[in-house]
Amino acid sequence: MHRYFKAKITGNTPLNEQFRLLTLIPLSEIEIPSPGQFYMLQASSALVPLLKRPFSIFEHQAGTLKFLYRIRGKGTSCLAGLGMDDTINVIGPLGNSYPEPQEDFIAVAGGIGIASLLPLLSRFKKKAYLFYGARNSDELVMLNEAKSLSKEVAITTDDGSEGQKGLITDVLRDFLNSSRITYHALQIYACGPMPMIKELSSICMNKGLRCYASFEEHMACGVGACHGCVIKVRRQNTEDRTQKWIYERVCKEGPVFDVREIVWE
Amino acid sequence: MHRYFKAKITGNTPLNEQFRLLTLIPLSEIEIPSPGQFYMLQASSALVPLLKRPFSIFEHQAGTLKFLYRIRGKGTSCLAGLGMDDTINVIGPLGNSYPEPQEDFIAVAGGIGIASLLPLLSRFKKKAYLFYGARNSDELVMLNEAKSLSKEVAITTDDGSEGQKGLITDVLRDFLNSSRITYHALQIYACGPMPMIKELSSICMNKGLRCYASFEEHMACGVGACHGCVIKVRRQNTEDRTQKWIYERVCKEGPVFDVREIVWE
Amino acid sequence: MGIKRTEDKIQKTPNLSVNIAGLKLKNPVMTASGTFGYGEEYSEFVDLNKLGAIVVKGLSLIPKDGNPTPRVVETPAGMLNAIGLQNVGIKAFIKGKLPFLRQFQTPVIANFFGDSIDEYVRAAGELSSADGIHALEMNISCPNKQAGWIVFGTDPKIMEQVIAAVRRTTALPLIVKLSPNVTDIGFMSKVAENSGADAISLINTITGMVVNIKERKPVLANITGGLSGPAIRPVAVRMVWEVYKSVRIPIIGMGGIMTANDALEFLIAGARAVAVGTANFVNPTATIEIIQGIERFLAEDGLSDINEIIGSLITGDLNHDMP
Amino acid sequence: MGIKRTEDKIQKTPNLSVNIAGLKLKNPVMTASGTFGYGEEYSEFVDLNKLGAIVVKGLSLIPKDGNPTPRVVETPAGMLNAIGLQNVGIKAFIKGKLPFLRQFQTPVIANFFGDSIDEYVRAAGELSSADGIHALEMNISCPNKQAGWIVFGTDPKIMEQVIAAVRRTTALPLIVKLSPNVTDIGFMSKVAENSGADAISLINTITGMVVNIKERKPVLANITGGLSGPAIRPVAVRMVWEVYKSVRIPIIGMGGIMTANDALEFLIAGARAVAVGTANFVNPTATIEIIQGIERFLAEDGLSDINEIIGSLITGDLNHDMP
Ligand SMILES: Cc1cc2nc3c(=O)[nH]c(=O)nc-3n(C[C@H](O)[C@H](O)[C@H](O)COP(=O)(O)OP(=O)(O)OC[C@H]3O[C@@H](n4cnc5c(N)ncnc54)[C@H](O)[C@@H]3O)c2cc1C
Ligand SMILES: Cc1cc2nc3c(=O)[nH]c(=O)nc-3n(C[C@H](O)[C@H](O)[C@H](O)COP(=O)(O)OP(=O)(O)OC[C@H]3O[C@@H](n4cnc5c(N)ncnc54)[C@H](O)[C@@H]3O)c2cc1C
Ligand SMILES: Cc1cc2nc3c(=O)[nH]c(=O)nc-3n(C[C@H](O)[C@H](O)[C@H](O)COP(=O)(O)O)c2cc1C
Ligand SMILES: Cc1cc2nc3c(=O)[nH]c(=O)nc-3n(C[C@H](O)[C@H](O)[C@H](O)COP(=O)(O)O)c2cc1C
Ligand code: FES
Ligand code: FES
Repeated sequence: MHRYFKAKITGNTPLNEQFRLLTLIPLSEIEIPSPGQFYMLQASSALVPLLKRPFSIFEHQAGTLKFLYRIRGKGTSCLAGLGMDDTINVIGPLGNSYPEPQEDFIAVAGGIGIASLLPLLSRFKKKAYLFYGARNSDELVMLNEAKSLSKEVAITTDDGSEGQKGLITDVLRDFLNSSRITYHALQIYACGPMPMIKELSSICMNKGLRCYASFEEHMACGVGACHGCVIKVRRQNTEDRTQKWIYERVCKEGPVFDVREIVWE
Repeated sequence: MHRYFKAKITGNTPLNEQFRLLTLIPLSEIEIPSPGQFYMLQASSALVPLLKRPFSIFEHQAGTLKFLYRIRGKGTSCLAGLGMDDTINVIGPLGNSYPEPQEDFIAVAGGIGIASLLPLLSRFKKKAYLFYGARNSDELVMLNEAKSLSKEVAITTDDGSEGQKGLITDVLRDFLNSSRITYHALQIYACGPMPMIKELSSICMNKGLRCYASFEEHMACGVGACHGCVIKVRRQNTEDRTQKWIYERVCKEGPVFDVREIVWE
Repeated sequence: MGIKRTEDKIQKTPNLSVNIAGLKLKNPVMTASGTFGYGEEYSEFVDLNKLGAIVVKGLSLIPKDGNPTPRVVETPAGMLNAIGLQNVGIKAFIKGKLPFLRQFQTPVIANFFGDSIDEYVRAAGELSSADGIHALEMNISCPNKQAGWIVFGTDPKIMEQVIAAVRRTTALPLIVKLSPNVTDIGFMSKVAENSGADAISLINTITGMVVNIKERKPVLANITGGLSGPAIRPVAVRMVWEVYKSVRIPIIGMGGIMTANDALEFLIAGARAVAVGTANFVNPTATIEIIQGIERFLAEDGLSDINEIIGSLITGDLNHDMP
Repeated sequence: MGIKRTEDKIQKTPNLSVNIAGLKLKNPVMTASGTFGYGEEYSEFVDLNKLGAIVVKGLSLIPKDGNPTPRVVETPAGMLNAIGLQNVGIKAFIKGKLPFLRQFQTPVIANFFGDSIDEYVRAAGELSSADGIHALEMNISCPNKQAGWIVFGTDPKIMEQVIAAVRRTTALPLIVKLSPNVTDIGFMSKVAENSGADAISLINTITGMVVNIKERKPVLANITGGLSGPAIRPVAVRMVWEVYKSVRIPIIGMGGIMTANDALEFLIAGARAVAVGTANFVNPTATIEIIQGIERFLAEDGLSDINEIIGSLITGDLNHDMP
């Protein structure tokens, strides 16, 4: 049972122009991942791109690992070029995971952020109020799966091509302001672009809600060794009990943090 | 009609463990190559390997270019990894070519050197006494083609697994020493490892024969710009008519040189 | 320097021309010395009239044979070369190569070197009197035979002497090409400026070595060679930025430029022009694609003039934190 | 040193152990500081008992927060880092990290730094009195706050002072880790040797920069960072060879080692041991594969002892030809 293993690609399916679903079959016994954890995937056997890239576990089932990814730069382009039966090296599962939700919960996904949240929806079926925002209807990937796993789903797109036009955080705010549900017991789980998380953080501050978000940083090692991937986190000083910030590693202490701990710049 | 063009791979067939036959369809109109010329082939679209690699034209026919290559290091391994419908950039045809043989001629191929000589055999059918040496029978690639295009064929292998056991230059020497043919009018065309060419050179010196050999050097540009690929060549000084050596470019003034001109170290 | 963005969609193509020490280039993309021969070698692949400038292979007073082979070897995302500055010599260049280049509207920059101050001065003199040479680029990454074979460009005093001497010899724009194999490139560029350079070009190659482990021998016959190509680009961009902070004269940046985006890194960091070297070997039409790519970038960003992005790097205050 | 080849097929496995300043390593492969955390992070991937030595992340007297992010960015066949030497501080290291490392039979080398001579000396003192540290590696690629933030390792005088001061403080083997950002690495290694270093390690990273062209900003928050990985290997091998010609103390070579063949280049060029850095990120079991690969190479070459290949590079006479 190793966290460094070879895996065979058995699927690398385009979902739209930029999103792909990668299916891997590990060639040795692996650890079982929890929702929120991630893997470092090798994108090429050449020296360019050199470093592995981090991707959240999207699905683990019957000995296969699935990842949902968006083509952004060199690494993901290379990954997209890999074909059936190619073999890549993988490290994982890495990092912490989303804490277990108490009863129902709110999930907020921005774009590819759905990749990280879907395993949570899947483990706690029909418990989530899902808020899912994307650029356009085409980029609302895995919508049917998400709907079938959630209690309720609210959708926004930047261009209004599906759901409401606008920001998903605005819809969430309205939802919380509506007296339809008592939300105080609901924890929020989020993954998406930084501005979305930041906005969420201020909403939660306002409403006194607890929110766990998955963060991203450039990573080199993924295992806590290089200190490349840090984030400013408020911590109690154990000696004099004062508050101070320290840099914690997204790959090790994260990627999931309680947003109240994050020091926003 | 350009010497820099894209080409689609339509075949990359293993002939044995290390030898492959690459078939390209140029995606634009190209110049027609002559026997002895070469092309710079891109091995990867990544930055590693960076430089193109030189390969002799093996066959040009009906709009396709064929190359016979041996897997040696990074570049050729990468090339071997390319598949159907991959597209690569190509520069060529480059360099000079074998001068036209007068009537019958002798061709001496060492291993993969057959790649460079076969187009000559093919253009001047049944005119060649071919001397073809290789490590073993497995590496005597394209033997049937070579036989059908030559007047006579002598074979050696290092391990005796086909033809005579030993060096092809020894067999050539015996052939020349035998009074069976008047060889003085025969020109020799050669491509193979350096020690073979050097030995040939001394045989030709002895017998007063003219020998044109194709040379190899590490190349960066292939077009005469970098001066990376030079070889020491004897040249007449045009001013004072003395002999001196100069470095000439294998990619531009070569790859084919009259071996009498070469300054051996 | 702020970034101006023109409000409306740009109708006309952006201005790409830049001025290097009085020399007007139609665009900021030139060839790097030693990688483009004497222009002729690539003229079937590239319309030489489209280039910002052509920098020819390094020239010396007396023709040079160069080093034994192997002279080149590939390294990860780069290559080492130890050509040994083989060249036909200035006389033969002027007689045999320059007439071809005079056919084009593109400025010709003659890169040259010597192994003594005297040789530099005489080389600069001969080149300056030739018709069709628009600027000189002095390669100072060569050992000085009069000073224990110390490389000119690594010793500030020797460097000052040789630049000042050449400066007195020529009225042509004088570009000094710096060696990256120094502790403080900003300081060296200042020395060059103070000694009379009209412009700085950098970086030349970084010295490196590859070992053939089976034979226990260096792969290159010359033992060491100069590293070029994408591998060195981050070092080159950093050095251009350091020089930009140190001098007022224009900078020509190079080192691992393969694409327009790479070239733009140098321009933003402070280079007024760039040179394309190793990339020519990989893609003979690289220079043209880079020019087109820069133009496209400007248009897409709504910029009307390349000069708006030169030195436009936004940095906060420098801190002295540990690297 | 000639290459001895044992005639008959080798029965027993070749000796891999080397001696660095009195420290016996079971094999010449160690980890490079800052790329292997405090050992623990990779202990599930690598049997730490199999390593030649463990070099831990750079330590300072006072814990350091490090730089803002982004701290890392990939470059062609390499990466830049500007971690800013974030570390828990020597006290916390000794209390919290060292006990774990003491479980293993592998020597622990503590890499440390300071921003003043005083801080270096006190750091060396604290580390020397701890149980389970077998050697010190001094990182001198840090700016000196008492001397205008000049990097210790780029100024021979300051370098001499800080090494000599640390030398007086510790009885442990003292490895000085050189900065490659200098004009003459051979000279700098000589200064380190004369100042009391027991061994030299090199190279540290080469300063570089990547620009985000859309935002006109450096990608790294720290503007510049240190280039590591295969891209720099030719430079590192060359520098190891230059140092090998300059000093008599042992050399630990590093810079872009990914495979056993890469490591062998360094050993042949004169390194008595090697360190593996960036490769750990790419392949967490790289160190072990390199050890196995070196052993296989020796066996296949019929060599019985790693020491036979150290410094075995065959070079003809050096000439002073132009590069
Ligand atoms: C814990 C974690 C989980 C992630 N999960 C997913 C996922 O499930 N699906 C998905 O599509 N993406 C995910 N990402 C983002 C993904 O890692 C980046 O998109 C990818 O690394 C970009 O690589 P590239 O070479 O294509 O882009 P590059 O050309 O390298 O850069 C494009 C942009 O990607 C970002 N980036 C570059 N390198 C890294 C790196 N090493 N780590 C993080 N970001 C980087 C930078 O913002 C950069 O500007 C995750 C990131 C983290 C940290
Ligand atoms: C004019 C010419 C025609 C050739 N024709 C053929 C052919 O038809 N079929 C064939 O199999 N091979 C041919 N070669 C040899 C072929 O180019 C090399 O085998 C190939 O470049 C090796 O690349 P690599 O990356 O696999 O090897 P590397 O890992 O780079 O090195 C392996 C060995 O290949 C040689 N080599 C490396 N780079 C070059 C280079 N740029 N130029 C020349 N040699 C190099 C060196 O001796 C090196 O030790 C020809 C070479 C030349 C110069
Ligand atoms: C094969 C080769 C030959 C070179 N010859 C010269 C030269 O004669 N004079 C010179 O100043 N620089 C010379 N250089 C250095 C280049 O001009 C350039 O500074 C360097 O290669 C970095 O740019 P690049 O990475 O784009 O190649 C040469 C470089 C190469 C690769
Ligand atoms: C992320 C990172 C952190 C590093 N931290 C240190 C350090 O704390 N102290 C030090 O002396 N060198 C440090 N280095 C330099 C390495 O130890 C090594 O010298 C360099 O990376 C070259 O080796 P490589 O190419 O194998 O990585 C660091 C390198 C990297 C990539
Ligand atoms: S990526 Fe290296 S510590 Fe997180
Ligand atoms: S390979 Fe560049 S001149 Fe021949």
